[in-house]
Amino acid sequence: MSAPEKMNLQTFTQGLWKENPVFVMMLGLCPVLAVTNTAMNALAMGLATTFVLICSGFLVSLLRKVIPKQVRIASYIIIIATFVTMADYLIQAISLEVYQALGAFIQLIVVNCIILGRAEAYASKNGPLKAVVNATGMGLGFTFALLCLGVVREVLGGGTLFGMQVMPDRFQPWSIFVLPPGGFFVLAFWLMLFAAFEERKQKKGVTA
Amino acid sequence: MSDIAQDAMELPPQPSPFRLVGTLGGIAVLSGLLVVMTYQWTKPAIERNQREALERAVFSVLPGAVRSEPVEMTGQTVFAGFDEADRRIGFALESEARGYQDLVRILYGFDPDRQKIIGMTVLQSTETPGLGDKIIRDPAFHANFEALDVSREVEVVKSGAKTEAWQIDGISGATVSSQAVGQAIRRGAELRERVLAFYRGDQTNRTDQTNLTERGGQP
Amino acid sequence: MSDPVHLKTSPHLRGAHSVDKIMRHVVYALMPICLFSIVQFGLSALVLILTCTAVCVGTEHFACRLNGRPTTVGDWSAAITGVLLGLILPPSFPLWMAAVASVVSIGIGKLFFGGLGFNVFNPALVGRAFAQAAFTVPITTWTPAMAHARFKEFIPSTFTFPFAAPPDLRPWMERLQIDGFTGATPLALMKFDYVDTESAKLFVGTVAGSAGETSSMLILLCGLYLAYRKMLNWKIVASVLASAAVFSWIFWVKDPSVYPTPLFTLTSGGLMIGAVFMATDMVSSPVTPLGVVIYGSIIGVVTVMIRLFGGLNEGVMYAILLANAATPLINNLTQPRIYGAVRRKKEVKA
Amino acid sequence: MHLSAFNLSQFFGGTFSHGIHPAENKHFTEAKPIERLPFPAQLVLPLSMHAGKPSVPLVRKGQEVVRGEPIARADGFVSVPLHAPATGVISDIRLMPSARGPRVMSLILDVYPGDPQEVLYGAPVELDALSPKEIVQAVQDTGLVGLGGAAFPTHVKLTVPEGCSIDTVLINGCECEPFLTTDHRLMVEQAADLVKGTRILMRVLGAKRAVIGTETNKMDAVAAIQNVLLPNDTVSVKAVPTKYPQGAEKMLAKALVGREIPSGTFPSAVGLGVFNVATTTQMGQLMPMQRGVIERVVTVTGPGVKRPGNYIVPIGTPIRWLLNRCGFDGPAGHLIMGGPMMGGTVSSLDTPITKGCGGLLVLTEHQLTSEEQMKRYPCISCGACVDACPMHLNPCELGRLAYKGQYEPMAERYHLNDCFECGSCSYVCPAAIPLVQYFRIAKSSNREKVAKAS
Amino acid sequence: MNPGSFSAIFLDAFLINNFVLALFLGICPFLGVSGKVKTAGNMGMAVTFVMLVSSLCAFGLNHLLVKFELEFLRLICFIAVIASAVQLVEMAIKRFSPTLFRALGIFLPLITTNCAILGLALFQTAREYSFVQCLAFSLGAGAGFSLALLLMAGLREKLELADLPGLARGAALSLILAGMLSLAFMGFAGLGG
Repeated sequence: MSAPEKMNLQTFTQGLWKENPVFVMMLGLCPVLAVTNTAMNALAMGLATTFVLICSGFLVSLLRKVIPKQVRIASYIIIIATFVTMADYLIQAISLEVYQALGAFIQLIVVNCIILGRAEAYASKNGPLKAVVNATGMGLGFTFALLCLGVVREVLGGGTLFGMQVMPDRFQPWSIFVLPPGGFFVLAFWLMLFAAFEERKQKKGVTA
Repeated sequence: MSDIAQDAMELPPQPSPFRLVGTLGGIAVLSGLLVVMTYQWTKPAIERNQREALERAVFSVLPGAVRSEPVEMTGQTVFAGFDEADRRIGFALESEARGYQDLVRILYGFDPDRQKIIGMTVLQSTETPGLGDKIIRDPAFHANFEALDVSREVEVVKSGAKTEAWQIDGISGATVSSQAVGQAIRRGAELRERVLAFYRGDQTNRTDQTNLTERGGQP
Repeated sequence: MSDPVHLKTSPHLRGAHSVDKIMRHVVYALMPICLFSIVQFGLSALVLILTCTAVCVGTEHFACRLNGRPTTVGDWSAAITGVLLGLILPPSFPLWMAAVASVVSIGIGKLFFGGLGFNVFNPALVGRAFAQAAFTVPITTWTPAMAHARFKEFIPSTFTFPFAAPPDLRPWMERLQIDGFTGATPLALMKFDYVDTESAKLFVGTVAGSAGETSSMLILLCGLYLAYRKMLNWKIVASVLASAAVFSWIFWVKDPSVYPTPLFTLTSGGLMIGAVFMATDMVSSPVTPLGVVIYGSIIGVVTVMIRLFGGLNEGVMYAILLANAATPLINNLTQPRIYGAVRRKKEVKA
Repeated sequence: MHLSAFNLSQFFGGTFSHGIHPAENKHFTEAKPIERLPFPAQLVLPLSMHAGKPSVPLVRKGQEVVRGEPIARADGFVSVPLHAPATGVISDIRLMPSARGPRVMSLILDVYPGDPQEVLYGAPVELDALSPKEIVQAVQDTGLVGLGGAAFPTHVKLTVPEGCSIDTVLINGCECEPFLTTDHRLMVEQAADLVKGTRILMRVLGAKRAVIGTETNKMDAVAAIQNVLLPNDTVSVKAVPTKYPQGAEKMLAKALVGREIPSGTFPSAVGLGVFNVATTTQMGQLMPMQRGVIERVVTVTGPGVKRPGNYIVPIGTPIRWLLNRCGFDGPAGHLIMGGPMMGGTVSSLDTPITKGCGGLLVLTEHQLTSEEQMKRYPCISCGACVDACPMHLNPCELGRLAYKGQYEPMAERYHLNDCFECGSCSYVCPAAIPLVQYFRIAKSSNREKVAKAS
Repeated sequence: MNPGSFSAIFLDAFLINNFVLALFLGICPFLGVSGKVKTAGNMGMAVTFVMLVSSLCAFGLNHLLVKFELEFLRLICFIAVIASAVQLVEMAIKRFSPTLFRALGIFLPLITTNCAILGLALFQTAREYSFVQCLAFSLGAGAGFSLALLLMAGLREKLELADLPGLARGAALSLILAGMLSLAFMGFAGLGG
């Protein structure tokens, strides 16, 4: 990840799987738990975060030589807050319903450690193009994680997916999955699955 | 002590304070610019969305309404709804009460002529899915609000026990949520009084009403 | 004469109790309550209790096998969890949901934390709390006690197809000529309609409610047996009941028309079975002498608080879970003063 | 917060709080008078059968010794001399197995068969004429150590630390360990010597009164002692409710005079001197004659022996010989030196009876603990150990920490070092967790760490 | 109870809609700093204190923004206010109580990016709370956060001595525990209603 590295496919895929911000790095868990009670909310939240990631990554990378080291964190926060505010207005303009469902969590993207972390660790050391590609990967990885939770929670908790009925009529929804405890349980379940998967892969790698 | 040492280590390439402030200021200006631009650009769409959402809600509690306009009561805005013939159907009033989990905010249609509630919709609630959230769309529960007498205190009774016009049939198993709706309606009594007073004043003074209609054409 | 073969360190004597013996006796003590619940709610209660027990024991057994460890079913603790879970579910609860609750009890409530001895929450209550959050409607659907056909037919919802919603019980109840019964446990009647139920009825237990929670007299007797055998910490039971009684008495004195009598508080709902069999779960309760009193008081007070001022009409389950969560803190804060502890005051004087 | 401020336990039951009630099993021997056994052919005399420095031999290999003759001298203050328990010849000085395992340097004494075995050493002395300091020296010369089991040199206990003054002497006749009846029989049969010894102790320590404490299951001992007391005597006898571990000096102090010995200090810190009944009786017998400790009373008991009883045997008698005399010929059972709660198993039947050994207990295989009871379970936090621990520790938490090898927090936060390993917690534990063993390991591990650090 | 009253708002933020267990705010420190009861207690204190300060600052700031019709700058300003409030608090503590600083010091910078603090400011603005209501809200949220953190730390400390299966290590264990606490807190629903 050091500066002189060339851009390659890894720049993009890194955030999707190997350094997935949620499952591997355990960052930005507040929205992961709070707005994943439906797949729609999860998607919207993921996209909004991706938007902020890309834009702030781009701008930070552009300004990386201008900003003195002493004030970099403050500058980054201002930049991020700017784009979050923009995302906030954009979502409001696109769909009020989604906006109301996500509530204050859109504005809380500001304090999502993923974004500041990316700005500090990647965008401030790489060119704009690389920063954007990497941010896109990270954002999609985040969105993927959100969807993982959102889909499970919505299907089991309400029998629907993106608002459409997917379970048989007589299906008994398990409402715990749309309630707060369900969020914790589903995330724990995904983490365990992820850990088990990684462990198996490592074992295979050792034996092979 | 160690702080000083740390500071000393970070110090060497010290840029001038002007540059620091300058950069921050520049970024702030840039950010302000971006935000203001977005704000201006999205403003009409947001306002349209909000108006549409509000109208949808108002129309849903005032059956037959096609147009609404805000009426300023002291401290609170209510919405008057009009049908195709531009006759006033009633007023949409907002109220809230504590539910099972959080506040339950409702909007209900009030017909001052008959002193009845003619429709109700839940604006915001986080009631238990499958149980308390029946107040949002359970048709049997909503049937209570097609003609609910509010000339006297509204009462929530057990499911199926409604005998009087001022009673609300509760949802079995979701007593608290049903009670919250009833409570919200009871709370609105004072506002309804004011609407009534306004309405009576209105009846006697026709011109005032036309005035109001014209004013409320396009907010 | 050969040399001694055992090289052991002291002590060489052991007391009479062992873990499995304690657990077995708790199961014995639960048997009369099971019997009464079957008498009261009929076949459905029987299959409910059997299902929960079988699934709990089975889950424990297979999970141990999967991990390649010897099975721990022999310590009887899974059986207790199963029987208790069956007793605190409504008799009409669909069996598939009961099975889910049982798997959650043992799986998440116990084995996840390392099995017996490490479960920080009472497993049966974890299962029930999960069910309460997942299947809100079925778990608050109550059927009348002593329905006349209870030994001839099952409650229609008992054999609901797995993962399907249970059928509406109203037609069935109408056929049995019981009207408007849903939600009418004595607690619900009290909370929402301010209708009191005769204490005698509550004491004997011929009222609606969870399968095994209705008869406070029977539960108390079974608890007395366990306390007599020293297999149950009576201080916990006493402090739960005393704090609940005192706390509800305060409000009852203030306004007897709205708040229930202390006796009603003690005998209604799940307080008795909670205090005697759930709060006293050794693993998830404190060990220090002062700690158990604090723990019991938390349960009593929170239960009454939820019953009187909360959105629910019953709060024992949540109260016990919360107290379980606080147990490590309570233990930390109430370490016994050791014999001969050097007091700071003395040092200052000296 | 805590009720101990006004000591409720003094009102109810009149003893310390917590503790356990194991089956007493004293019926095997409690009614059997003390019986003298003949001499074995060979005695084994370890040079370190007391706490402190081993004594230094005064004899050579092949040297003849007479019963009662000093054969080893004390090496320093915390050490005691050793006296020949029988007339015979020192056949060897070599390493011999000890009860605890490690081999220790021992004198081997071949007893002359047919010798009258009279004690010729020692001369009557007027104790009242001696100063306390001289008495302390005299006590050391007798080789007297704590005969209750600790084997701590008695004269060291008689030297009161600077700044303390002792007002009360407690004589420990509780014998709370199941099975053992040595002290019980001594109190019944040798009450006069006991009281005599008590008065010597009071004089040395300058104490104004003495209390002989025993338990309510030994009321005949109370009667016997009261018989030899004067009216309005400064020595009194008191029976407290039977409970284990009443005989621990800290518990006894609480039970008899309601004083709590602060953590990390000795009874002298609260003006007490605590001595065992057997020690005191021996003192009463030996001091006026200036003789040394050469024999002691041992309870040989348990379902594994045919003729259980209380026997006077010379120090150094091999266990094998003693057990043979008492009719133990079955398969190797479970042999415990001392009581079942705190005594240790014996590594070899060739080890001898030492000064601190008050009992030999033979349990049969099935008597031990049945298979079902031995099954280990994880700790279920039942709190039985917390209710049992006489020191009011939290063995439950200690056990959990020990299980994970976190020994340091055990000492820092949970007072591990106040545990005196009475075994009450292990006794009551339904999960059969070897708590005391854990604690011993933890303590020694901590000690090693401290030693390494310094 | 009147939903706008001091006690109702306090109870709501404290138990019913607990910031951590129901609203998922401040999950990162909740999972990160709940290993030991002692640190959890200190962290709880620090968060409560910063919440109180920044909530009141945000209240005042919001008034100014509304007055000058600059609402679109709200987010940026809140962030700045919280960051400087944390800085000020840090300096003040360092100056006046070095012991307290040693206990809280390392947590204070962490708090700046704690969404519970910003969430508090945003929620109180959205709900249009008055000064007193803000006070109740921040105290309740802080107390709720501390309670959840302490319970969690106690449980985790206890489970450190357990034989956990391989699956239940690390974050998954904390999340399951949090889920259980969240389940238990559901019992408080509707309290005071």
